[in-house]
Amino acid sequence: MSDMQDMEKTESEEQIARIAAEMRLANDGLSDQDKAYFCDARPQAVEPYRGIMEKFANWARSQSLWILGFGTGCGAIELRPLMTSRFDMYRYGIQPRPTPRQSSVFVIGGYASVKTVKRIVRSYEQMQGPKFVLGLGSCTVNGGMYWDSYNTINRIDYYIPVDVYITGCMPRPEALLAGFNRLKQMIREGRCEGMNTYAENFDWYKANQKQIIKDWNMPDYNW
Amino acid sequence: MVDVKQNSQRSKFPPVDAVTGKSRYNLLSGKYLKIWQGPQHPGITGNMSLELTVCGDEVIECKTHVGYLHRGFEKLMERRKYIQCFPLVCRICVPEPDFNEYLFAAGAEELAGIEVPEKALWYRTLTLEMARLASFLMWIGGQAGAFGMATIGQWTVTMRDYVLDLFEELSGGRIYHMYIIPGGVRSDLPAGYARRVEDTLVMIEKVLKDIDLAMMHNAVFKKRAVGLGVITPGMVDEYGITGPNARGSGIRRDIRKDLPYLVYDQLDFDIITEEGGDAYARTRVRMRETAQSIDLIRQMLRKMPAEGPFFRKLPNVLHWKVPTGQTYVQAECTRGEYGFFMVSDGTELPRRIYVRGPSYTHAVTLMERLAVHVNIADTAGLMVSLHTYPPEIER
Amino acid sequence: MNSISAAASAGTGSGSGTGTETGTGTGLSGERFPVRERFPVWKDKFSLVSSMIQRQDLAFVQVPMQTTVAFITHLRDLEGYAHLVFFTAIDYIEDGIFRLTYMLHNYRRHHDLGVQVDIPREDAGMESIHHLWPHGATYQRELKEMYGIDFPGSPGVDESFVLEGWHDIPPMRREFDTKEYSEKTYYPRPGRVTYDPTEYMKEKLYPSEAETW
Amino acid sequence: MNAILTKALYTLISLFVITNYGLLLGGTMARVRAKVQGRIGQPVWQPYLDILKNNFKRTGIYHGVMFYLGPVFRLAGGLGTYLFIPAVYGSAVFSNFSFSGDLLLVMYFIFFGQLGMALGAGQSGHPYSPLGVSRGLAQMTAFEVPFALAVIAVASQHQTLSITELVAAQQGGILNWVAFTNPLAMIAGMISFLGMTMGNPFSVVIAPQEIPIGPPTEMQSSFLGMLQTNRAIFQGAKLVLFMNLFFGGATNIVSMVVKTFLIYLYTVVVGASFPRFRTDQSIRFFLGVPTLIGIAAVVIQML
Amino acid sequence: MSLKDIVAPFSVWKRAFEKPYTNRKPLDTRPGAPRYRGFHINAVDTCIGCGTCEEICQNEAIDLVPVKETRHGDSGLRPKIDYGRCCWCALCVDICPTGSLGMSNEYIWIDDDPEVFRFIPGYDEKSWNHAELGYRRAEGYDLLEGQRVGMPMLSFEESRKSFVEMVQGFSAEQAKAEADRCIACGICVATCPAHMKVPEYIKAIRDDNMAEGLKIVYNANPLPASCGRVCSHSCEYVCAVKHKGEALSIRWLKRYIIDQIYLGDYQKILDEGEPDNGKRVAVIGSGPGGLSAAYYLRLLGYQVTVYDANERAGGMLRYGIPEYRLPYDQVDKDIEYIRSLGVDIRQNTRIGADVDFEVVYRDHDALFFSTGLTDPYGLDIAGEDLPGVLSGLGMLDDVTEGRKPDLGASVVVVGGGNVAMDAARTSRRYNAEVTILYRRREEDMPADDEEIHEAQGEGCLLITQAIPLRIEKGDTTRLKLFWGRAEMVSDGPGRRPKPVLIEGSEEVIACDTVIPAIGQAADYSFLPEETAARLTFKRGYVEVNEFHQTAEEKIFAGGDIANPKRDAISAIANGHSAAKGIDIYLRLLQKERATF
Repeated sequence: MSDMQDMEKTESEEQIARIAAEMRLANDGLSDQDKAYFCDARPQAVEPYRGIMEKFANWARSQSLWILGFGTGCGAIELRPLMTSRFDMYRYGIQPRPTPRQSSVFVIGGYASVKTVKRIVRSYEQMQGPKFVLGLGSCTVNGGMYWDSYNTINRIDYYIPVDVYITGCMPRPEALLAGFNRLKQMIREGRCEGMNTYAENFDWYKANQKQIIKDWNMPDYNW
Repeated sequence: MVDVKQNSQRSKFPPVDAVTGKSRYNLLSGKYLKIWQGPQHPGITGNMSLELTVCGDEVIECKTHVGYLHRGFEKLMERRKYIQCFPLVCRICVPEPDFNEYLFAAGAEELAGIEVPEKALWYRTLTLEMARLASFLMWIGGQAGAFGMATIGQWTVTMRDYVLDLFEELSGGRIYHMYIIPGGVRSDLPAGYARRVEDTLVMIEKVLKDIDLAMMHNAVFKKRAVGLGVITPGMVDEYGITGPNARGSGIRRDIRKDLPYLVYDQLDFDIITEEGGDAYARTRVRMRETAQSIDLIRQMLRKMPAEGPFFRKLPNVLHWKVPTGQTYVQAECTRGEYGFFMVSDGTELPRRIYVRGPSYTHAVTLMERLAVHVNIADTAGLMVSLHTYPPEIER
Repeated sequence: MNSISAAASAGTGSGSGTGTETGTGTGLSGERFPVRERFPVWKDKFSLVSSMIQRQDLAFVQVPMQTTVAFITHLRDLEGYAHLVFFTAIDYIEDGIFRLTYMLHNYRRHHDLGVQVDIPREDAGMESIHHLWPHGATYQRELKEMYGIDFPGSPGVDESFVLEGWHDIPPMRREFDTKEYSEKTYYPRPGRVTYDPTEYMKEKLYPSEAETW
Repeated sequence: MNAILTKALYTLISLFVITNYGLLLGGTMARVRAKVQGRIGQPVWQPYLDILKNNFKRTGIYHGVMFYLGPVFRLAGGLGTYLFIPAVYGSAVFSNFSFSGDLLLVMYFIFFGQLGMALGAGQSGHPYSPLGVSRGLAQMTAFEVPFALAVIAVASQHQTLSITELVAAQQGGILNWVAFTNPLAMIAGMISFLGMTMGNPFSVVIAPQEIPIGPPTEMQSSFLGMLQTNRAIFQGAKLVLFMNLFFGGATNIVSMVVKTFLIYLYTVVVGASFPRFRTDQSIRFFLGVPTLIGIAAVVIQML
Repeated sequence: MSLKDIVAPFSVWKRAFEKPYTNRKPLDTRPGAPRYRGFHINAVDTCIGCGTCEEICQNEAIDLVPVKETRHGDSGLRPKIDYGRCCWCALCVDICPTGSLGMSNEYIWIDDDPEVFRFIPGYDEKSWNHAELGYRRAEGYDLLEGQRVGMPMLSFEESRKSFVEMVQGFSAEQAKAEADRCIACGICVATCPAHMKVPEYIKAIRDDNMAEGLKIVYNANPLPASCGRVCSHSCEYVCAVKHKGEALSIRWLKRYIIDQIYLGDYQKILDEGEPDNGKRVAVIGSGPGGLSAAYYLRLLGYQVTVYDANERAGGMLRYGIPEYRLPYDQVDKDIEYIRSLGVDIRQNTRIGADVDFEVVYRDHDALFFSTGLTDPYGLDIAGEDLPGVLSGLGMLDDVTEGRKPDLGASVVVVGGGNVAMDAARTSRRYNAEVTILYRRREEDMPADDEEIHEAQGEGCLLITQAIPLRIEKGDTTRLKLFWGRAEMVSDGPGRRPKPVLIEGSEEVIACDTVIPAIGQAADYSFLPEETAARLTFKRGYVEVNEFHQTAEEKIFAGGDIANPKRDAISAIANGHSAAKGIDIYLRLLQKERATF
């Protein structure tokens, strides 16, 4: 299968190493004035606390999920009812937040075009860990109905780590709620270590991102 | 979201002065600031962005960026059979997918010379009006929200959800109904449906009345909306403005009346216009059209034929060849003229399907014109008042 | 018969493609606007190539490249077709042309007129209409990006519109295979196998015969 | 020595109470706001969880020393405001560091936090932050005018700049409240209070739809946690201040709770009913009718 | 700004004193609507794995994977749906010919592993497998056409008067309309003994490309004009569209292609085959098996001689099937084309009588025989030798040769096969009153349904569960047939029940002619004894391998004597595969010779 070969190629050690070597950090080639805008260190994996402390922290995290208000695709339309009176997600400690700095959950609303992936990656990187990603709809799993489109990616987990997938097109608000419940449960169990996965496999993720974003005119890392 | 590096490399915005060859607005002068509104921004409708150059609180240049939702529908449809395009088209516009379904079906039927049973025409009109209602409800919430009145948004989105319940009952899907198929519709109305529609309408009417009081008679709302983004009647043809945006400027244009389609010629309604051409006038037009939509739904439920088929058998859809030809079909959606230009070359696959969304001109050209010299706080409200949905721009 | 003349003949009935014969659309009786009467005038002035009436409120005419913009300006200023509904292209790769379609609407008569013009696919270019309608520039930006048709002088026509960092051939061109591109670029999830019923039953039910068949 | 220790202990208790009270009040009001929107709303204790969550963030970024100091200044402003207002009249524990002339100090502290925040936000480098800061400061300057006029009116009415004395002067029955003895000052003050709490229609500073979300755009993790804690304290302080100024203060915790709740409720009632003004509109608004009322109040006192 | 503008907004607070809109337990209290397009369900036992769902799915979300045993009419494949692709448009449900696919109103499926969202509905254990509610195709909405395009036929009144062909054939529109119903699943291909590429030639009809259609047909069937009329069409019994109502008229469509092309044009369209390779093959019997073998051998470059005992070629196609079903000119059309390729057909040459088997055996490199079943079975009852008792085949033979059979005014045909029906209907055309006696029930009759239907339509009386007892000379009529009623007795599970005579029941029919048509046996008398000894037989059939090679390697056999299906299309398939076998055999032989 040709896809398989392609994939193996991408995952090969050399390629990752090559791309890592080519990788410029954020401040490269910027004027002094512009440099201050970017933090250019690679993301670092952070050890969780130990024992009961982490359990408590995770409980608190799970009870206060702040969604990044970025409707990346049509999935955002079902977030509206969820945020409003009928389903009222506030009562579950979930609320939207306009800036990535303050958000902890990124809901990928379905398909993501290449242009959006670029913004998704940047927004994701700007979020502070621990951060969680919810893949909404079948498009995030395997391309959905845009599987053969030249402008939408097929698998979001190639570009950022995803914690929970909700299938459906569109998933009903209830499915989303159930997805959030699942996410909460996973957070409490300490299984949502997306930020560490991202940091540990940073080169792989970057290599994948660079493969599709042809004009890589963004800093390699910016948080 | 500012991105200095990216901007300096990519965008030629703000535009360069033709005479001096330098930027009209020297960003390094410290007098101007460039900010990006969107795509990750709650004040933007959908996933698009505005690149704004501001001087203090005043926008002096605006450039819209679209394409974040581009899926290449037109390309995809060129490699799908006609029936396979049917699930695809509704995705072009998320809040109001039925217009896509109807127009695709109507275009294919016209090219293939298929007559649709009468009952299907009524059902189609009913879904279109319900979609209009849902879309307007969401818009009202959006407009109120853009000016900071979250309460109204909470109500209307909830009301829209009740309409979605009706859709779910009718078609099996909340958002993407995929109900209007070439040849008719996919199912009959469920038993007792008319009554449940009526119940929902009553509920919505009550809320609309509250909203009228709270929003249209709101000092602060008026202060924000009156005089914002004025579209003069002269701009309407120049910018290709259609729908409530044109009607807000006193132009009597409505495809439902001008080129009646489906059963609109059998329904009793008037074109709603308002004078002023500002965000407030547009809001009034839409509020009144929401009420009109409710009235139309009631009329239809009354006049609809009870018996008869709702679907006319198609040729085998697995290898349905539509005869050579081309056509353009249009309908009045909540935002203006929605149209499908379809070209068939006699094969199983469409040669070209072009989707004309009203937001194409409203959100790009018109927005770039109107956003100049408004307060930066008003860009969101202005954007919403034009009622744009990005997916139909880039498709 | 190539696809274009096929399309033309479907419209004009005779397929001559040169006259102003009008074909049979639907519902010609009770015509809203007798556009048919305008055809000879337009033919004289703007050398109309062909015309067809699709519906009582929709007609298509084809004009040569040279007179297109003049014709459109005429329609806009003098005939009341003041509303540019859309502007797009159709790729007839087998004939080596793009067919541009300017859809104009006359609000007074409630009539749509599709003005079509064939331009060669090689080095595709066309006169700009941004001076007639501001949003013409947006359409032209899109056409440049999606089809690679150039519109010299149109503002921002070289800037990307929808795509960002696109390096391949313009995606709406027929020779661009979106599925192939997608498969090689976006990693479809592996592990899917499918069987064709015919082949599978052959293997199961008559394997030995199938070998030699 | 012992007295100082006792005072310190009382202060800590007072701070602890007001923090929790502020948080719970915030949570409750969110539920009230939800009610008018036709929904149930978040749990009352949600603010605690949010603060906990923010403090448990593993990563955080900073944009320089001032970025650190911004929230600290803000907290200092909040604490400063509160610590110089007697929360409960006559209570040893809740009288805080009230002294004659504290009213001026309090007015200064209300400003102080904002300014510190402005510096911190400015350091963050995000363009929305300075936009928000400029809006916030402009609006603040505007609402300070009727507020100051109201305070002047009240102060001249009772001939004191000590909040404790103001409260003392209002004891002895509901009709002794400034609200009744000097209604114009009360009206001017309460209108500027709307601006001070940054609820609708004066919420443009932190409006999510316009410039998300103004000064705290870049604030995250424990910075945000600190800001939220401060917001609770600050909110409590402001409520207590207005209660003391116009509504006769409180002689016990219960009456404090009731009064502050109602004052808060007033902002919520207005907030849920109106959209927000643009900055220029709100400045014009504050410098219009409320200022005139304030001037009238002062003039009446002067006469 | 009026006072109202300031006061009115506070009216929103009315809402605070009403019941909230919020659904307190949305997850428990809001199941999907009764028509909700939720997760898929599939009745795996009803499903036939035709793959139409895969075909229509624009997302390529559906794979067909093996789940069950493959049978005729059931590919054993079942749809596996990738929920990373699905868009819940339910077109697969709409088009499913069997109606097995549906949707439940379940809609929550959440997982942290993206690989799990693929499942086989109905087969994999899922909570929604037995959901009652959910999307189903609505009554009155159908994407597939379940009704056949009516075939223009002579009315029974007219048809029973003459031997004019009853089925008149499709017009172009009708053929296209019928071809349009095809869903191209290909299940028929496996069922067809000759494995004709049915969907492909049906597509050729849709595309109006008859030449292409002819090529496809001739790839697997050199007697299409005949087969297009009298094929037993097992394909139509498994046609996926049949589950929607009526199967496609595959047979008539094949006939349509052939009818559109003149014999003279065949040569322009079809492949002429390989040049002569100098090897000679003999074919004994010019029935469908023999002709098919001859055709394909000829295409492979062999020089073929066909020996046939009858006056004209065609075997059972000509002699066993009456003209109103298969006009002789159509048989001729097929045979003429084969002859025109250079196949030498020697009529009136009976092996053993006119030419010696040994000679044929010696003179040719290989030999294929498909001599068919020519010996009719007797009834084994008393009075069978009486004048007026004719064999079915014999009578049809006579009619073909142009001799008018002596039938009298009333005829009783015994048997339920196609020969019985043909005999009955032929008799009817000689104005005889016809009664058909059959031992079992009507649904057990081996004859085609249409034949039974048409026989009855033409006025033949069918008596089932009737066992002939004896024949006696009649009083007024020539004969009297005594028969008894039978009851169906179960013969153990899985086997069809057998008729058992009800003791004491006896009825009588007065008639002039009794035509037993209860089957035939093969006649191997032409084989010399030592050759016969080298072959193996089993229950009357010649035993052959998959290439229809007998125990004697040079001799191949096919047709009714070598396969139990006993129909023309199987014989054609046998001929084809024997031709391949002979080719392989002779090439191998050549190789061996070259190496030694």
